Amino acid sequence: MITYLEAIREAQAKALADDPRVYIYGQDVAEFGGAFKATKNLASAFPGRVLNSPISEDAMVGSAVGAAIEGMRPIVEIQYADFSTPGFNQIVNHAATLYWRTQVKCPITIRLPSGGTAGSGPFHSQSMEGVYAQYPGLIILTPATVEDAYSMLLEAVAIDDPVLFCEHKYLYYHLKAEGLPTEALPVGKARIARQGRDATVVAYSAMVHEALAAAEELSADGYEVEVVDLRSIKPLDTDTILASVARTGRLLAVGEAWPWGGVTAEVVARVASEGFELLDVPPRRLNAKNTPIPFHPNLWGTHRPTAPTVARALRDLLRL
Amino acid sequence: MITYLEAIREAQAKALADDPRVYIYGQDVAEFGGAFKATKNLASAFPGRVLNSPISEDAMVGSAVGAAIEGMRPIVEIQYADFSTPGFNQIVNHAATLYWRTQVKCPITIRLPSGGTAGSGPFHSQSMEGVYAQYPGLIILTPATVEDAYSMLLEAVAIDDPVLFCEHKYLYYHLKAEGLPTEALPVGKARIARQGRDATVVAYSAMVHEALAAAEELSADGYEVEVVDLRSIKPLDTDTILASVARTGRLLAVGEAWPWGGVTAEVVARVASEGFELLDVPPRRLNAKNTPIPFHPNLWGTHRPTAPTVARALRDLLRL
Amino acid sequence: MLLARLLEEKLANLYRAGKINGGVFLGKGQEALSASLGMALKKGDIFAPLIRDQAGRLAFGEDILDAVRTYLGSKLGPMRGREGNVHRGLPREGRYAMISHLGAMISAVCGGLMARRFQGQTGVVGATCVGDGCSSTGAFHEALNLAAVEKLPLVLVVANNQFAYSTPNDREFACKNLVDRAIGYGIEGHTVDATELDACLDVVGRAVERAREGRGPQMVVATLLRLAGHGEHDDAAYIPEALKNSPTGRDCLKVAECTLMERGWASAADLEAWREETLQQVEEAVATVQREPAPDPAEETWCALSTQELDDTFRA
Amino acid sequence: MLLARLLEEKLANLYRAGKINGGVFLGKGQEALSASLGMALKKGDIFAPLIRDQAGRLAFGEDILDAVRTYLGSKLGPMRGREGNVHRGLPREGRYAMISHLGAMISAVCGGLMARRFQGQTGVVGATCVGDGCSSTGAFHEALNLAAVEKLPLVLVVANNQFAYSTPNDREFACKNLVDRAIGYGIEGHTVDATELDACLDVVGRAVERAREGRGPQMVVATLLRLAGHGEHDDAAYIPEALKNSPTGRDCLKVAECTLMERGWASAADLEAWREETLQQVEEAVATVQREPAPDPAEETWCALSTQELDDTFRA
Ligand SMILES: Cc1ncc(C[n+]2csc(CCOP(=O)(O)OP(=O)(O)O)c2C)c(N)n1
Ligand SMILES: Cc1ncc(C[n+]2csc(CCOP(=O)(O)OP(=O)(O)O)c2C)c(N)n1
Ligand SMILES: [Mg+2]
Ligand SMILES: [Mg+2]
Repeated sequence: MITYLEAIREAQAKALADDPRVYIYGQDVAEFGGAFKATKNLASAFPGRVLNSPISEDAMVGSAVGAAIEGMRPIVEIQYADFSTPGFNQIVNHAATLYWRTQVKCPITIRLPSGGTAGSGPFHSQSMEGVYAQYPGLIILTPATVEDAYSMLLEAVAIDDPVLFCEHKYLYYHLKAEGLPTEALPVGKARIARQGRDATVVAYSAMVHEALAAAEELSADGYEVEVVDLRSIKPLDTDTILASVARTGRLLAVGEAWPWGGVTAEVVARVASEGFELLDVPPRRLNAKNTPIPFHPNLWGTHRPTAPTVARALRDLLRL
Repeated sequence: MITYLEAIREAQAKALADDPRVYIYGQDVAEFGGAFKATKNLASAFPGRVLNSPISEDAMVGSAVGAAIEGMRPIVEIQYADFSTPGFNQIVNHAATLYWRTQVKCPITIRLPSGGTAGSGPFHSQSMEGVYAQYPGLIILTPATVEDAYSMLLEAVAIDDPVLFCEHKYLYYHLKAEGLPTEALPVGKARIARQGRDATVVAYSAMVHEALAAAEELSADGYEVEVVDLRSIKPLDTDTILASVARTGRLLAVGEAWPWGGVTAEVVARVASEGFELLDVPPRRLNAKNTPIPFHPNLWGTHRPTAPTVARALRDLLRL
Repeated sequence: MLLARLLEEKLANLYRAGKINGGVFLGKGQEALSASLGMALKKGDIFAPLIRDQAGRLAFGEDILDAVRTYLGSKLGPMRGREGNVHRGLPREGRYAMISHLGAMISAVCGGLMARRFQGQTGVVGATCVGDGCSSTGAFHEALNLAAVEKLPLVLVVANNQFAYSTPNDREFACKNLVDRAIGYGIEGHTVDATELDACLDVVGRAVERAREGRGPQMVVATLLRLAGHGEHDDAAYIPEALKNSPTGRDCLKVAECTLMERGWASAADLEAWREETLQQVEEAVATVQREPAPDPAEETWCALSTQELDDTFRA
Repeated sequence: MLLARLLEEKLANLYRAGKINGGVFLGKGQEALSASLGMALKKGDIFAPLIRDQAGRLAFGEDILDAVRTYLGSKLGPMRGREGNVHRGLPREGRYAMISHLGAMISAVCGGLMARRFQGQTGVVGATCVGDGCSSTGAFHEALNLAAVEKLPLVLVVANNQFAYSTPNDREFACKNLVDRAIGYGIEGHTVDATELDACLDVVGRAVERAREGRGPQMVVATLLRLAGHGEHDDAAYIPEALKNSPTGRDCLKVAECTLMERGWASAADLEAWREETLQQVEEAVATVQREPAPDPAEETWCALSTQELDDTFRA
């Protein structure tokens, strides 16, 4: 059995082994193996290629841009996605614009341990994918399975553009698979995580599992809900979403991020624009509540969408 | 005659005169009067209350949070909205969360000279309102008229929460009014900038004027297009938008920002969710192109939506 | 100091017993330094403590219940369950509530001091503590420079506890002593061996005094060792034995107790009695809080704005 | 130096004639410093010039056409009309293209040098220039500290031209001389009077040499005055006459010409002839570029990704 977190570690080990241009840079990633142990043993297995950085997110990303210019393929670990804000400028204005401005490629992978866990509070729980997605020049991956964590991270390192790899902390230990995948969908393709005919839930990352649990619950009542796992939110696989809505006529977009804008707005807006006639009833969104992410598990459990609230939203949608 | 820029200056003069808790902090805002002269003469008129800051956007905003805790009402001028990125962390994680965490109010106004002008290029042209809008705890104003520039800035300073005041550089000199307004709509209310029956364009900031020009053009063909000026994008006045769509049955959302997410996605998603049955045809979006903002006016004129492209999108929409 | 130590030991026990959500971060070994700062500050001053400042918080007037309630997520705590562990404060009483982003609080204290200046208050000091790792952040730099330009009465205590999480000093900075940074900001710098309470009281006390007298920002760089993991989840196996056994690795509390006894100011029996008494206080606080209600999602406004009518609520 | 000066004067004229979109930013008075850096660098080194580095760019091998094309927005320029004025470069030739955000290029150069080290290259130097104002950014701090920790062969030239836009030094920093910052990073610092070409060649040259020899990051703080507005839209009325007339206010180009004549290395007639020749070169470049096509929106891919098939295109 291999966990989501181990898959991330294995993908990095393979990337380092396969390509001498790859190195890892981040706080505590060397001997210590990172705050979450995602780089455990890599420093000793690949001497000189897994380096501790100072607590300097701006310089960490800026240096990765320079290294990319010179032909390297850096992996930058940000300790928590929330701490990417001091590096925000280098991500959105330097890495994201380099190729367009200079025609020099910028193959950087920035790993962002994302999303909430019980007790992690306002500054260790954020889901920033929708914020970054607004910027041209970035690719944003949001793996929901152990297999995707592995194969998409390998793909991220291989892609010639800056990739934000939003790995979900809640899935790190919770999610296990039999082994590493041997084949995978390419980046840019969404996956039908569960087939259904009555409604489509579009979700990504940890929310895929809440959606699957909700679908299971509704299945007991005779409803078959289709769950689309976006896998990457930029690019966003509109075709797969539209095809699903064409089958079901009903859409619920679920995201763990805040309600204004973000993935659920983009999904609903695209379906409304491009698949209006496919919709039998108004599309719906379910997001986190519009406050910072609370510390106490009681509050946190209400703040984020969960299987019960997804199921409730689906019942409403199915009743329409 | 008073320009949009002068209105901003006048509002700040009035805020300083009316309330001793107000001060202005920013690069070159003192004797020099700011890069755009939005604080011209204020330093001498209000000695000690208009201070030059070092080039330290993080500390500028961070210090404003501290000053707000102690009861002040700072106005922070960021030289260009694009340069708010080094201050991003303090804005989204400190200012925006303060009240929710501590119940201490955070009445900060951050002025963001926003949007493109010919020749200003990728880093002096950005429209970041949609990025900030994803965060709870912020209010985001996007005035499109001289009157709103004045009255909404005064309101921004009076509001007990952090406000990002996205003033548009293109409107600074282009837009003139007879005088300062004596009354105004409150923040949170959108304005029907032009009445119509055939389609609704939802726009904000500089795009309102492109939309109005497009509406004028279509009027020659007998179409009457309604233009909704959002005025504030957070809060977003869904009621006024829905009421307009109820009248017209057709929606085009126009924004100067990039196409993924942002204001147009939020507007379309809300209308699709809450006003689905009001729509006669699929809603449409028109945004800037999905690249950094080009320097050359030729390219810039194609990158951003303009009256002709809005008109074309409207014709498509009306033909449906 | 003693209260802080025993309180934190109790919290660590609760953590190990699975009774605390999220992390527990100890200031073990940093109490002398932190307490010295808290004691040097007066009511009306501003203090933005960081993760290892339980002692300073208490010395500056934090109620022990504030800490316990925040860790245990009591609804009655200052953060009402919205925030946990070290992320607490009562800004109205001069105790700013830290955000996690390292370095972010320094400029907030600067702004607080600017406000006091605007308001005509004099003799106010603003203080905050950071670690060696925080010195690498851009926020640290911008704020210290701003303080220097504005000549603010800021006291910045840098607790060089040799590690930033697992990262040793040599991967964090390359100057001999972080106090050398003071020169580059044009502010006064001081060093102290933070295993010695006397030295801390003296150096930190003087730094606060100087700030209060209008000599501008003061930077105190303290040398010590973190005598715990980064958080209680961390066994800190990366800290070399030699360092633990070096003078830097001494426990300031034990050193202080020895000094008290050497000077004849307290006997072993006195110390034991204090400990008992203090432990009692801790146990009572925990017992009290454990009976308190958890936050109730139904009672939350779920609104981040103080101007609730401007909240962007969603109907769908 | 002379070419840079005359080129920029021409660009300023074009700006005044309304022939340039966006701003024009001159390095007037900074040519000796900038050129010294460009000359000290070798092919294979990395150079990230900033706004006032026309001279250094030319010395490091930038074609004069690159500058003119970028300013005039020629489709044939290195930025193809996408970027303007000083935002240009050819990273593949070691000339990084600056983004506007001050301080951002320093860490990029650090990363370039880390890459070269990974690749086993030795004897490479990476250099970049910033202004006094940039020293207040968090980016400046994080990058210099990173360079120091990694002991990178970085040369950072700080051109203290007394103003950051309109903001004088005393509102930007409080140390005596910015070179004092070097101590706090644990790197070598140097100062130079940048009105003197000889001194610049010497000090900057030695700094580059030291970096190349493996002595770690080198910081050169140069004193001079910006002899122009921030950009050509700015009359710089805020610069005091006394400063203009002080030694700091001298024009490095005039000083260099005098030196040449004093030493008998060139006569007034020689200088005049060089000037004529150089002017000719500038005029030709401008004439060439003025005949070149502007960028055509229809030819743009409107895609920011190199992996075009992953572009998030919109059908609606
Ligand atoms: C900007 C930012 N990046 C990363 C982190 C994650 N983090 C939390 S504490 C810590 C180490 C801090 O070390 P130091 O400043 O020396 O303080 P100490 O824990 O030793 O007291 C890190 C990296 C953070 N909080 N903020
Ligand atoms: C982060 C950031 N904030 C603000 C600006 C706007 N800005 C451009 S140049 C400048 C002044 C720079 O002064 P200095 O660093 O001394 O360089 P100089 O212009 O004097 O050469 C400012 C404030 C910017 N480019 N980047
Ligand atoms: Mg430390
Ligand atoms: Mg300068």
